[in-house]
Amino acid sequence: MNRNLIIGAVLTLTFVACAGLSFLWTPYDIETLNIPAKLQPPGAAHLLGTDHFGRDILSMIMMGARTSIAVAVLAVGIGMCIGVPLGLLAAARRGSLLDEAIMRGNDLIFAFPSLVIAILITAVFGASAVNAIIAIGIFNVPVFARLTRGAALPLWQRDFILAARVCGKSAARISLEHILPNILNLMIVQGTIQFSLGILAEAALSYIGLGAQPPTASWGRMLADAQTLVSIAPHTALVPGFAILLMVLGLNLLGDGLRDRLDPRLRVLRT
Amino acid sequence: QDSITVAIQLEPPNLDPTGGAAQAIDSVLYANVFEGLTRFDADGAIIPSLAQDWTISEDGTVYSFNIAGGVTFHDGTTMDAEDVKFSLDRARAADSTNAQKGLFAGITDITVNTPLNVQITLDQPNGNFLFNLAWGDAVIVAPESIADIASNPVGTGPFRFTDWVQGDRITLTRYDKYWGDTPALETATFRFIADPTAAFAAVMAEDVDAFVGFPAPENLPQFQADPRFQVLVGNTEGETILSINNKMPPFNDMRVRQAVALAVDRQAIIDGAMFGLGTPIGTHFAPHHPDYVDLLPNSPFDPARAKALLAEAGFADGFTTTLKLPPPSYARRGGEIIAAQLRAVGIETEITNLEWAQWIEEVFTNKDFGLSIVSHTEPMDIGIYANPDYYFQYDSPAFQAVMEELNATTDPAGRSDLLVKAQTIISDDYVNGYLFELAVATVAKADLQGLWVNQPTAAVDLTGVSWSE
Amino acid sequence: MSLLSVENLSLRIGKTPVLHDVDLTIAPGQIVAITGESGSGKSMTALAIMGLLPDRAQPLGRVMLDGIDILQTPEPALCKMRGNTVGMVFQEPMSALNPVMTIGAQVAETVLVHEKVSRAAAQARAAAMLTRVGLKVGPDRYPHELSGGQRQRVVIAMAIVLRPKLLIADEPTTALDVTTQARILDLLRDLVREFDMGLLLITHDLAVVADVADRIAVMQKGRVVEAGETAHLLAHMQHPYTRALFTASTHQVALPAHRDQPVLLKGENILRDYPTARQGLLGAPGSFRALDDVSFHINHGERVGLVGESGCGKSTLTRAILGLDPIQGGSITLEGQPVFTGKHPNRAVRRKMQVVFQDPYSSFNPRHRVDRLITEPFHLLDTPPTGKKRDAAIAKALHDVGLSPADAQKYIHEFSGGQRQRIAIARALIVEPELIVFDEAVSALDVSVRAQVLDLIADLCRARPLAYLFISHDLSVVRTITDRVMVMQAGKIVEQGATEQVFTAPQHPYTQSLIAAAPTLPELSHAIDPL
Amino acid sequence: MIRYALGRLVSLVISLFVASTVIFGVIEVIPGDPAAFMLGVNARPDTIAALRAEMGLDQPLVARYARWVAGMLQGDFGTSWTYKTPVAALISDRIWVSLPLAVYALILSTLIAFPAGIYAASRRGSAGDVTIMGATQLGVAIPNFWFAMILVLIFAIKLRWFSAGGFPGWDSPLLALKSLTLPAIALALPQAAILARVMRSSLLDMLGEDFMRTARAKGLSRRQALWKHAVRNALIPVLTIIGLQFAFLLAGGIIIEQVFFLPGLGRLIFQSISARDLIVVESVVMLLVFTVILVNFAVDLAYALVDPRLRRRV
Ligand SMILES: Nc1ncnc2c1ncn2[C@@H]1O[C@H](COP(=O)(O)OP(=O)(O)OP(=O)(O)O)[C@@H](O)[C@H]1O
Ligand SMILES: Nc1ncnc2c1ncn2[C@@H]1O[C@H](COP(=O)(O)OP(=O)(O)OP(=O)(O)O)[C@@H](O)[C@H]1O
Ligand SMILES: [Mg+2]
Ligand SMILES: [Mg+2]
Repeated sequence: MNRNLIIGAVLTLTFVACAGLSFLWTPYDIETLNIPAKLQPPGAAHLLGTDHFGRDILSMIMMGARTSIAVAVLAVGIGMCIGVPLGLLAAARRGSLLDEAIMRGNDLIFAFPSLVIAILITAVFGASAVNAIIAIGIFNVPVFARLTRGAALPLWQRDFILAARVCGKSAARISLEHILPNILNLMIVQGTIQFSLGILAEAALSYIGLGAQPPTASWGRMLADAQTLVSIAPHTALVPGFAILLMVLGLNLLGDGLRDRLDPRLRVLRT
Repeated sequence: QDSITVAIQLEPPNLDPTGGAAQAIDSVLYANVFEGLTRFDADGAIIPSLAQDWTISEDGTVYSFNIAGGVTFHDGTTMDAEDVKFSLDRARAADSTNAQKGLFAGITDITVNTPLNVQITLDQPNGNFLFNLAWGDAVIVAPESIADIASNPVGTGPFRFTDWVQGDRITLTRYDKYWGDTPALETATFRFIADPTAAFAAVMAEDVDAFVGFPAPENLPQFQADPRFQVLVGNTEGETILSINNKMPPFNDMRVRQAVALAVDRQAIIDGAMFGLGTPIGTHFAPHHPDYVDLLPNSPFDPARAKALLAEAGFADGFTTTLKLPPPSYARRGGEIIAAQLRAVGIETEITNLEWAQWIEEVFTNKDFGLSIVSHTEPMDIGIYANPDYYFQYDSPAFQAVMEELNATTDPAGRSDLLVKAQTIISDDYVNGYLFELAVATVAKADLQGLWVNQPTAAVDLTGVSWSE
Repeated sequence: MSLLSVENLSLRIGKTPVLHDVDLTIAPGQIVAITGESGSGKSMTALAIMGLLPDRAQPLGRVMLDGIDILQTPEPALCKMRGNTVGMVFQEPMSALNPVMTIGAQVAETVLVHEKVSRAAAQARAAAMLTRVGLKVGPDRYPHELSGGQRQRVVIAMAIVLRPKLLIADEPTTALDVTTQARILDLLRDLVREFDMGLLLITHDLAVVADVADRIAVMQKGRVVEAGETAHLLAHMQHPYTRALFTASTHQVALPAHRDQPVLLKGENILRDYPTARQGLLGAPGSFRALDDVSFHINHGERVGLVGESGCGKSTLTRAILGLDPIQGGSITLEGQPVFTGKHPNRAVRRKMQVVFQDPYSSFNPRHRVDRLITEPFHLLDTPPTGKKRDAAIAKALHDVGLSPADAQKYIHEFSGGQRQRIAIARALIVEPELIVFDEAVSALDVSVRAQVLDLIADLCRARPLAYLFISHDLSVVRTITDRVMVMQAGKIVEQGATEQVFTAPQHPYTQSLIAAAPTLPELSHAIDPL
Repeated sequence: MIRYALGRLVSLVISLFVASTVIFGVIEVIPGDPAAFMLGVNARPDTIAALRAEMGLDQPLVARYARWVAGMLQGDFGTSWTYKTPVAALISDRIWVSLPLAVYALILSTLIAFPAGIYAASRRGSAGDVTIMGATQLGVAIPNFWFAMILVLIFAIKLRWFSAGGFPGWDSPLLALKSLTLPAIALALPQAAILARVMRSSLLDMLGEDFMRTARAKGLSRRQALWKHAVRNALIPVLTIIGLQFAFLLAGGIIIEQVFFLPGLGRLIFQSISARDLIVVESVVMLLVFTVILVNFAVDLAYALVDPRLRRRV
């Protein structure tokens, strides 16, 4: 069995479980503040200590996991839902003007520094989790479009696609029936990686105040709130930092593990 | 040692104090590079500056200023009454872009009598006129250098502008031909560090000698405990209020506004958002002002009463409103705390964090808000409550009458009475939630002396600053 | 004394045994061929001799090369030996060269690794050797600027520039077409003679073996089952596997006789242009004419072959016939109806044609079950059968190609190459087409499997009137499976006629060279008589 | 080669044009009146109108776009509304922070990543490989702004080896470099981790190629074959990543510039957005996009240098 896969799955599932659990229960209510109890170091009452408003950091982390996961999942979802069909279309019409337009459009998005666009988007529509999702999602579109096109092109040269064409199937139908299932693994692996990047991006946006707004908990904002407290209450910065690190690490390991398992090329080597 | 590096939070967008609202312009230039006829001293009193003395006519409408002799601008030209006339005329002109044009609204005529005497006529008596002239927006500039004032300011102050590395610092150098007392410092560098972490690090690493308006109160205890530093905590003119849209239902019901006021625990906000820095206020007036009345008992922290009042007003189940917050941390952190406190009495708030530009558009101009938190930093600005179009939309004829009377009164005792009356009216009407008077913290090297403790206006006056030894 | 002697070589990779007690000797100037089915261990034997076995390989036995035991020699010493004492040529000329280095530099590198000479001297020797192997282009070319045959010459030059005592060539001509293959084999033979090298030639093509080898070793499942002098071994085959191999290689099928019938498919003056890179910045894209005025016909029930070198346009013609790509001129009609109506392929016509491709591995979507795979052509029918009828159709198609109905629920990876090709044929048959196009349909199969598939095709012809176009570069296959043959060169059909007639008396010079280049097995009829 | 370059150039120009429209369109709809912001809460409407006229905001959108593009074509980016200085001068000041920082970080990350990636690939499966890959996993996962915070805490506040932030200017290059060191490290390490992984995997891909076997058959040792044949071929995907990273470093410095308080382009964008100095925002974003497109162009040309197969393509 694959070590990466296990560690990655365990880390990821832990955070997902935390996020799930937070719907039912958190150690403390993070919506009520307890200012006299602020900045307590980790201890028996508060496993991971309290923040500058006296909120329980463990509870904040659990709620923050929810935000991070939701933002990242939706952003990757947007990227996939738009990017994959675009990529399939470009591959089906390879060499055509449409293909060229799609690919140049992708290049154009890639040419915009992502953070700058995120800042502009939030400047136009205001800072909120939804806009963070859109901003991150936009940058996932070309990733998936390119990947899809890149993976679909060689498939279009394969004989079984020719066979399907001989059977009179339309390009759209072939894309759905033959191309899509065969690139799904790749999408899953890339999805995991984009997911981890989404978590990082959400944290970065929230850190500069452009992500989820209070009272929604967010790891990035916890870090932003903690930045002046590092020297007096280091746990306030260390805990959310490690949460991000571990979640992203988990997802990356999971992605690597999945790639090893799902990528047929590697599987052939193994057996 | 005769040089100093002072950090402040914000960089001036340009260096024209007469052409924009940014306080950072004054922070760097006020009293250091530019001077007006009058000025604020460290305690907020109005003292003579370029005008050495003045007389006021019986009816209070004609001011005659005697200007100091031998004053030159940094470009070597002399400063005389013509320059005063030019400066004030320019500020009140129709196409002027002076952000505080209102200060000069009452002026009907400016006459140069002699090169060292200028006479200003007002349409009606104005008890605040000398105070108005002390503002940074009323400093004296020269027609010769006005064209590039934004990037190369030329004034009459003890320091002249030498260099601006945009994004990082501005350097000032002592002006040798200064007409007044020579300052102790030869050069002064202003650095701009808005980020609290960077501010902390810069002071700790002794990259700067002083930080005026240190952005992170939570770090002050560390500096206090460190013998290398001194921490000065002073007061400002910033009344921090939970502003309420008085015209928007349900806030047009005074019981609801009162409930909001009672639901808020000021001390929790001061502790939680400002780490203890700040003085609670019960009305829109600076506590250090001699005419301040303590109206805190008017709005004690009493969530039970707040709930009762809400129920009385027909909101037993509470309601939802918006809370729009500008960038400063008093607003952002305070907003989270207030949201939690209001939630406790049943008022749900949707927090929106805005940039200043958006805040000005949405909240200030379009009045599209329920609640907001902002610090009103202009000195003596209770007059804003007399303007029914002001963003919180308080329209009280009684208050407006008081203000009108105040403007016409020059007798100190009479003014004092009227100010007390004004404070009481807005407190009784629960126009806004009055939170605290913003404090300013200055962290400096232990052997630095002469820095202002208080901030009667946004200024880092370096004229009296020196190193001990 | 022999140059190379492999004694009792056994090999496991991980836990899988790959070689068992392989014995082999080569003397200087001798050409020894190893032959056998795919996966029988030919390449592993070669790699063992080079000391380049995969990481997890555990060899046992002795491999004595020029007096040293490879298996006991430390890596640095092996590095000194490789390229110097022993050189190797690999199958794939397309990928065996580093794409970012000039060919001269790559050949010179062999010299530089082993001898302390100046770069210029090495380059000079490389250039000389490139000339010697018959390369007419300069040494400053990059691999992508050469044809397959040219690249293979570069690889050979690289292997022999230091005049090694032994040259190992693993399938050196499999990827090349017949005329090129003949030239490369000639070159190898000349080099062996000239340098007095030993040559270990690995190939699955028995005709090649019979043509060039002095000795033959036949491998099966990691064992050498029979070895001996070529002439002797061909004359007196002992091992049943060797016999089976040779029988299959010369397999002849019995086609039912063809009677004259009306025209089924007719192509007239077909032009097909591929767009090529733009000329100049904004210039019009160029074009490459892959089919140049091609006219042909296929009658009902007629079996037609199409032969020609790689790149001559065979697949392009297939695609045009099947209506996969539009043509730029001429017409293709099936029973009088055009394959293309306007810009779209004509479904009514498509229904009557099916295709079987070369590569049994890539012809199927690995994610679908066999039933779904072979019923894909139902898409062409207006009312495709469903339920029981569909099951019956699947069962019949599978039965027709010699598989069982139970196979319908399996995935494609559960089948061998030969079985896959049967499934491909089943897929083609399920809509009962008038015409099937076989594009190199047996080229990727082992000889024995190939024989079975050819038999299957002959059986199908007996069962129903079936017309097909059989495309192959293997002349011996085309000769036995078709009634009429067309020869294609550079996009033109240069000769066509009854198969036997074209093969025995080719008219066109190109056809003549093609037939001359094809290696043939000697008459073995006496040897393959049952014992 | 020249034809190839020209072909890419045309698409570059088209991209730039489209980008400029997109940028202008997005930035013009940002809410918040610049004039009202500049004049603050006590301003009167007529003052605001006067300022709007002064800034040219009263003109129609298309006219302003045309003027902006025409100005840029002549190298004139306009005058900043708040700073009241030419935007070009503003940018050129800032670029001398951002560009050196990006280059510094890129050099650092390449210097770390190449040896690490090559070492790991050549010792695949060894303890060294496992360690390096573990470290890169961490490096990829670490948020760089958090890493920056920790660097400041340790090296500026606790150890006082470096200044905590700010930029002294290039008058003293040594001091300038020193003040860019922590930010460059914070930027470079996560990038190095990515680069090392790409380097390793693309090398491993190369190791499986037929020509590597050919090289070994010539008598090259494993290491020689790796260096002489695999590295250069593996460079193609690595170059792509480097190109992407440079763009990221140039603009992605935003957060790092924030943490270290560097007066770079990123902070300029931030400041001018909050000050609604739209003309500066537009020009800086355009410049960044231009740089990215230019870098991609350079990368494409670099491909052709590395890979002769691309040289003849149009
Ligand atoms: N790297 C490897 N790891 C494990 N098994 C391998 C490896 N390479 C080859 N084999 C196995 O070793 C056996 C012999 O393979 P080899 O490549 O020598 O066959 P071959 O006779 O050359 O076949 P072909 O004609 O297809 O090239 C096969 O069963 C193959 O599956
Ligand atoms: N998509 C394409 N674009 C441009 N040229 C092409 C394209 N496909 C094929 N060609 C060219 O057309 C010619 C004929 O190709 P085709 O694939 O029909 O050859 P073939 O006879 O089937 O060869 P092989 O035996 O190698 O399969 C070749 O020179 C090839 O390079
Ligand atoms: Mg082999
Ligand atoms: Mg072909």
